[in-house]
Amino acid sequence: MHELLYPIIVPAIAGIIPIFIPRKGKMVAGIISLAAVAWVFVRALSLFGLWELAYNVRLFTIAGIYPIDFSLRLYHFSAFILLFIMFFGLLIILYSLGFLRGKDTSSTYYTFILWTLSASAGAVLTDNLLVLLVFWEILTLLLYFLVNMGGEGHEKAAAKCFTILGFSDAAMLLGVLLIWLNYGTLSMSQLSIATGDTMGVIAFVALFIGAIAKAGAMPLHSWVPAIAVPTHPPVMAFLPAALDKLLGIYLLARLVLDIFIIQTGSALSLMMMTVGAATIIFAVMMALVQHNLKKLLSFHAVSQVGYMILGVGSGIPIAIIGGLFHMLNNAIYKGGLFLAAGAVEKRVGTTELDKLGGLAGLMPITFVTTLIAALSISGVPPFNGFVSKWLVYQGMLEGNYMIFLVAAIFGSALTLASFVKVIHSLFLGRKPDGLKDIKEVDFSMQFPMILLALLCILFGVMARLPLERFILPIVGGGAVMTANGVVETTQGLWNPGLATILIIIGIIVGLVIYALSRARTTRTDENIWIGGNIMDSEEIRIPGTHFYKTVTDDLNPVFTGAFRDGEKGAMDGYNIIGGLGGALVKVLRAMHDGILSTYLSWVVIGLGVLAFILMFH
Amino acid sequence: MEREEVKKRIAEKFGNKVQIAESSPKRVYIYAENDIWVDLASFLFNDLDARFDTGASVDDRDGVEVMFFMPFDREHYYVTIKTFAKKPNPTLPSISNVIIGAKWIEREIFEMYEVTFKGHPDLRPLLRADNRPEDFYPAKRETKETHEMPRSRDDGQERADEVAGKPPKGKNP
Amino acid sequence: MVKKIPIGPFHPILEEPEFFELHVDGENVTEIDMKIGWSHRGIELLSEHKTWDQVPFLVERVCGICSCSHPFAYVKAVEDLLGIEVPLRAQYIRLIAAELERLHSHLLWTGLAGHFIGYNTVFMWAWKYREPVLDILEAVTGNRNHYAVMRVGGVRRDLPQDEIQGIFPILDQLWKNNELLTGAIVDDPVIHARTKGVGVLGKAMCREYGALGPTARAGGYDVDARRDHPIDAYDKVDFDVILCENGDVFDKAVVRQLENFESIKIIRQCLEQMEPGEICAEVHEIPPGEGLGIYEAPRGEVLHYVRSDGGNMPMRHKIRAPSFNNILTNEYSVRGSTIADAGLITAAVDPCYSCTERVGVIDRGIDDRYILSEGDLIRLSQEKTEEIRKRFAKE
Amino acid sequence: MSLTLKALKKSPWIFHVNTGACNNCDIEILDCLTPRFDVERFGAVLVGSIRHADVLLISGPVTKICLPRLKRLYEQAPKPIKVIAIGACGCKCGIFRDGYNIVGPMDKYIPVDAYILGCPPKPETIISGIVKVLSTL
Amino acid sequence: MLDPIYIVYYLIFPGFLFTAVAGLLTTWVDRKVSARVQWRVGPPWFQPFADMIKLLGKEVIVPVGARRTGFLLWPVVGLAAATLASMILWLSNLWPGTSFVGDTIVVIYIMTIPAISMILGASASSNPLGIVGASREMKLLFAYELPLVIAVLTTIYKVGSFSFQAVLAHQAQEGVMLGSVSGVIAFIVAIFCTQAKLNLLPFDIPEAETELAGGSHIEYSGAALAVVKLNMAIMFFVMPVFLITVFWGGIAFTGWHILTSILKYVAIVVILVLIKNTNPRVRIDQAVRFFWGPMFILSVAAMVLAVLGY
Repeated sequence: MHELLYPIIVPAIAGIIPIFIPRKGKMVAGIISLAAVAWVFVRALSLFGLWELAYNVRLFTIAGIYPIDFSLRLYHFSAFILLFIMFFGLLIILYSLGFLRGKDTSSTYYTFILWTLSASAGAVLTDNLLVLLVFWEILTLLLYFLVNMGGEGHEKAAAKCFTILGFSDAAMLLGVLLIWLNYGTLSMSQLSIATGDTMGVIAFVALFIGAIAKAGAMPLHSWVPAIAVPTHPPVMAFLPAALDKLLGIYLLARLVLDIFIIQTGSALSLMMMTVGAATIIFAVMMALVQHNLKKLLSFHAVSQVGYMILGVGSGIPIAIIGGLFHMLNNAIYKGGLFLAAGAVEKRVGTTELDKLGGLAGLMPITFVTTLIAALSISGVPPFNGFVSKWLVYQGMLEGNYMIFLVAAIFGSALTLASFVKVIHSLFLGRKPDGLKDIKEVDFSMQFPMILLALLCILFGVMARLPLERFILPIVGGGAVMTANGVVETTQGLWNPGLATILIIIGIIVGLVIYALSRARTTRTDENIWIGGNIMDSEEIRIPGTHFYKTVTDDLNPVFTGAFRDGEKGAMDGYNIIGGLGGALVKVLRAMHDGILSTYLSWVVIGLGVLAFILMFH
Repeated sequence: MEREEVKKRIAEKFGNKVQIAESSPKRVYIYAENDIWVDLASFLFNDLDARFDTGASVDDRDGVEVMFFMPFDREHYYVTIKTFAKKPNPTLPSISNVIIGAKWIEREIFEMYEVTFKGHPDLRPLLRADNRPEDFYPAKRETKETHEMPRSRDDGQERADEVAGKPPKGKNP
Repeated sequence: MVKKIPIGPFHPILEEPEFFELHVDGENVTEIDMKIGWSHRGIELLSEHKTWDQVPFLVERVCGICSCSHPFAYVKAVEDLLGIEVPLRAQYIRLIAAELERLHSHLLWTGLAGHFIGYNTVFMWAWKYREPVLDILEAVTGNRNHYAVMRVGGVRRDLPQDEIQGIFPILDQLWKNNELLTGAIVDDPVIHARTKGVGVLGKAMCREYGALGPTARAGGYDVDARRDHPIDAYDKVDFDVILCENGDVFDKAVVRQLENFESIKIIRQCLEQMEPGEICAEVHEIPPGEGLGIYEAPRGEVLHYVRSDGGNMPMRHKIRAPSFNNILTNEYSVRGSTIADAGLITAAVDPCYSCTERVGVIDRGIDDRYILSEGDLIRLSQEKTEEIRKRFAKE
Repeated sequence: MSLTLKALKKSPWIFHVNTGACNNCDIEILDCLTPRFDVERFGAVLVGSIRHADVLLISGPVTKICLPRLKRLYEQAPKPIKVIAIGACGCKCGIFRDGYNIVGPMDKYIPVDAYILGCPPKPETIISGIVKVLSTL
Repeated sequence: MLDPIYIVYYLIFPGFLFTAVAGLLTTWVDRKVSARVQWRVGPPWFQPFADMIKLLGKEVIVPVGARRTGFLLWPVVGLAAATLASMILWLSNLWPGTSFVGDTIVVIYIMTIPAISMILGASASSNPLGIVGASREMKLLFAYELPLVIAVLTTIYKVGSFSFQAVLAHQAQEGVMLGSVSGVIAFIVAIFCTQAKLNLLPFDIPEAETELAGGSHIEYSGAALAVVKLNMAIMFFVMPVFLITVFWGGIAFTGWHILTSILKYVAIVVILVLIKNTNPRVRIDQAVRFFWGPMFILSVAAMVLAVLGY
């Protein structure tokens, strides 16, 4: 069997096993899945060393002239994405082992995770747009199943998610058809479409919709917040936070870099950047006022996509590098944040910010990892988010896109604000009376969080490493190494490593000050200082949800109105295209009878056929 | 409204349930029975347009005299309405539903003299320390005369010594 | 979700212990829960154990800022009971002390209000301008605070005729300073932003709550005991009652600032109209009866009600300070504001908690009722001298 | 004398507590800050939180309701702390000594380092009192 | 990757020691000028140092419910970051070669860390007043960040680079930013933002002595309070230098530049102190409205003028 088929087939086959394992044995299913994915991950590592690898099977030929190939192509970009898909898969399965213990979830959870990995690998490796579309659709379906395994309210969320992604897949289908009709080939490596004519633009926009819907940018973002609350946090960490970003932005980058020719400063480029900047600001504004941790994080998952689209869409090399690096960084810290949310949910049983507080002492590992991830996502140096954001800023400056630059920097400040709220409501602040016997989560859940936090630091302090290994080869180093390029980020005074060391020295200086003073021995006071009074602890516990009420309530009527509409979903593409969406839902509803085994049998049969064809062709 | 007219209208409305007296052209005293107490206050405040000022209470031996001051500013005189809540368990209807400003005054009188105001929205003691006993009404004559006031001071002896050296006592006429 | 923010009892915005529980939603105050009683010393009932002449010293200490208003209202209550008239010179001296106190109190409030909104420059300037007022008070009464000038029937201390001329230039300077300060407050856009439309207490609500003094007059509720129930020489001097319309914090500040000018006017008239003469009427015995004393203190109308049973101590002495009515209005005017404003609004009524919480009884443990004859007093004084002599002899 | 104590003499931060006084003492304390007296010359400032305080200026005869708060307040203050009783009521309950709601004077409950008498003490007296307390360090 | 000389830079000059001393002296200037405006004498010059040393000798109290480590560590993190910001600024000013392409952005980001650490410290203290202060600090932060960034970007736009070296070189060649209309407008905006960043009146809303009794640092005592105050002092020193660098040609210690540099610095500090002393505190919603309204429009106007070439 060809080397490139393993990442697709092994998870797919391994995924069949958990179906036959009863609920009680889901730990076994998990371990089997873990083993399978670990094996694939090692495979992907070895594949990463290879620069070019291709595999081609002619599936059939339409009308005798138009061949449809099942062609796979591994080159640097896809190898890098594949590697990280498997990496996240590994972490998520490991985390799920602990998370699902004691939960009434069937073993097929692992099936869906594995199949998702398989389909993602297929989507990344394929060189044919139609095959990509098929994998894309399978991913949508699997996401639907995964969401449906979640808690209360999952049906509606899953339907919304499926509708939006289904709509975008339809748009993609349109784009693929247009390309096929006009250019006669669907092989990505052979396409190079000028965007001067209407056809090209329409095709691009259609595919763009598919890419950003997957990545979750405005106005097609609303499925992410919708599924955030009912879905299991590891699934959120896996799909909307990590995998979908990798895939969506991968596709977008392929569109911009390979398939289409986008001029810097062209209308299309500006359109993409506007989408990016608007996504940054609006989503983070919504995040600011959320009351549920998972929902808040999901809005950030949307907001961060803005930076990637902004970077990639600008067509400026350094910004593209920034956008792609941000994609990777976002997957790391956003994954970490969702996993932390999962840890909190696992231990406390809720992610409502009002009901949480003071967990820092009870769950120290979760606290520290969340803090690192939060600082990273806010772009605070020396963590990884800063580097990628800064590259995007630099790109914007080069292109003189001041508006977008301001939007990006301001969005970053707002991100910081909303994470201050998160850190306060979850970990600092005052402990609610109910939270007493909270323990840190198991090591299997800690480990992924720790690893992701370490990556946040590593990719920030030694940003050169991931940039040179993963990102620069994609864009083609030459253009960037010059003048204002990346290489300079590690020169001059701002040396993230140096700065880190200096900050550590600064902290030591501070500690020395403490050591020289009476702070060596501190006294614990029974009471806080509130004018000499003692009050009921629960009454004076100010939750983080009170933080930004001024902004939403008092600022001015227009603003308040905008927030109210935002809560109701006025900025929601789902509602905007409500009529179309409603119709689509009806059609889809008609197709689905809601019985899991029906779906499963279809999928299994389909995969079996596929496997048969591939293996014995 | 002129003094004479006020007196006339009150006499018309309440008849022999009120007694009107004057100590000077600037001070009018109206003694009322308990059952027209709220009506009288409301009549003065709402119909005759008197200003609401404040209230006071005096503990006589048989009951607590509660009074409210309702001045007529333009005409430069004070109307004092008085009523008498008989002991034991002095009870009066509350006027704080008619005049919001009377809320705290009634609370204070309740705290000091144990006059229960029926219909008061929130009849809690106003100034009470958190460790003061519930049934302690400091200004009640009984409390003062029977010396049953709880002594929470922890310097009992020192204070007793101080008191021992106090000036000679006389009887209050 | 509503949470509570405690303000007080020992909080820098409150010079006196006071406790507000702000029920907040974000920064918005939905309700205020006021708990008073921190400086409740039981003065009303303490005064039932002081002789008629000692009581002014006690009621002076009801509140440090109103230390002329309470004795004034008290002596007026006793004089109302007695039905006597006070010598003219004493009336003017009383007015001078009272109006100087109003001046110093309003300046003090302006300074504190500046301090509350973080405008320390206003605080410092207002208090700098307040010092000359205290100097005059010291010249007139002998004390910076707690003037001890009132007594039943007149005043304790005459104002030396030769000092009067020295007071006029200080008053002129005060007038100028006050103009400057008023201008600074009325024209500052940031002060406007902070205080206009904040804590509005309209005319109707003023009437419902029985609000008094500048708090009421800022809302257009026209009460001023100096004009409505003139005592002593208030009907002999010419002054205006300052009225505003909106009842917000800004208007409360403006009313106070403008009243300062009226006070200066009154003091000047008093000084000019004053003629040498007696300063105290003879008072021998207080007959049974009841008396009502009303005086317009800086914060509003002070009401003292005394009842005598013919003894040498009041049988009942009811003190109602204006803050008692005004503080209650907070529960209306604070609602719906923000935390930042809540402090300012509660301060804007110029609350005086010491005034509010004076009620109470005496507890002397054994027998708390006694009266002192003149002979007793002499004997007491002699005993005390003996005691001191003995102590010195030991040393 | 250690350096920090020397510094303490140069920078006494004042926290002011009223335990039921008639607030004249409080006004005179505030008066100390104002242009005529200006205690900031000596490094003294009025602070808002007890945690920042070096000198507690306590006035008032201690009402019952204030007593537990006063004790707690003293515990909450960072040591070394100097406590100064201000005014006649602060020192000996003054005219309110016989009030039923008065449990003072405060030196029965917390250690007091200095008494500044007067009703109210003049600002000059208060300043001189603070300075004298600091000179005992 | 780590040149030991940087440790010396960081610890002595122009890092911690120098910045701390200069910052404390700046707070003295602040207090003295404020006192003079208020007709007072004001404290002697060594006052801030006496305060610091005294605080070191005081007890440190950790209230129950606060996390000891976090509570005490946050001010230190802020201190480290503030020092780093100062060092980057000064090194770029004195030895322009040490600049790197992105240091404006880096410094803007690093200068937010002290505020963030203050917020998290207040949050860790679990004091409701402190938490209200923290939330105000955060609201203020993202309120002023928008106009500040735009104001700084007018300079960056003209220069075409984020690097201080380029900013300084550009100003040396073509005149300081304050010489142009857009520069002046941006500078005014930046002054107001600085006022907010330093928690000076009218924007001392997070501390609000009379509302929140010290607000965000209400629970800090002793050495921890000293670090907090030092932090604020250092920021008081850093922000004017940042403004001078970005808008006013930077600081140089050669020849008569020594004098002009010091004069520039003192001028900005005095402007800040005068604004502080002639304004009352505003409400937080007013502050946010002020920065997102007039200041935003002004800064955008400055940007537009800069694009048009004024």
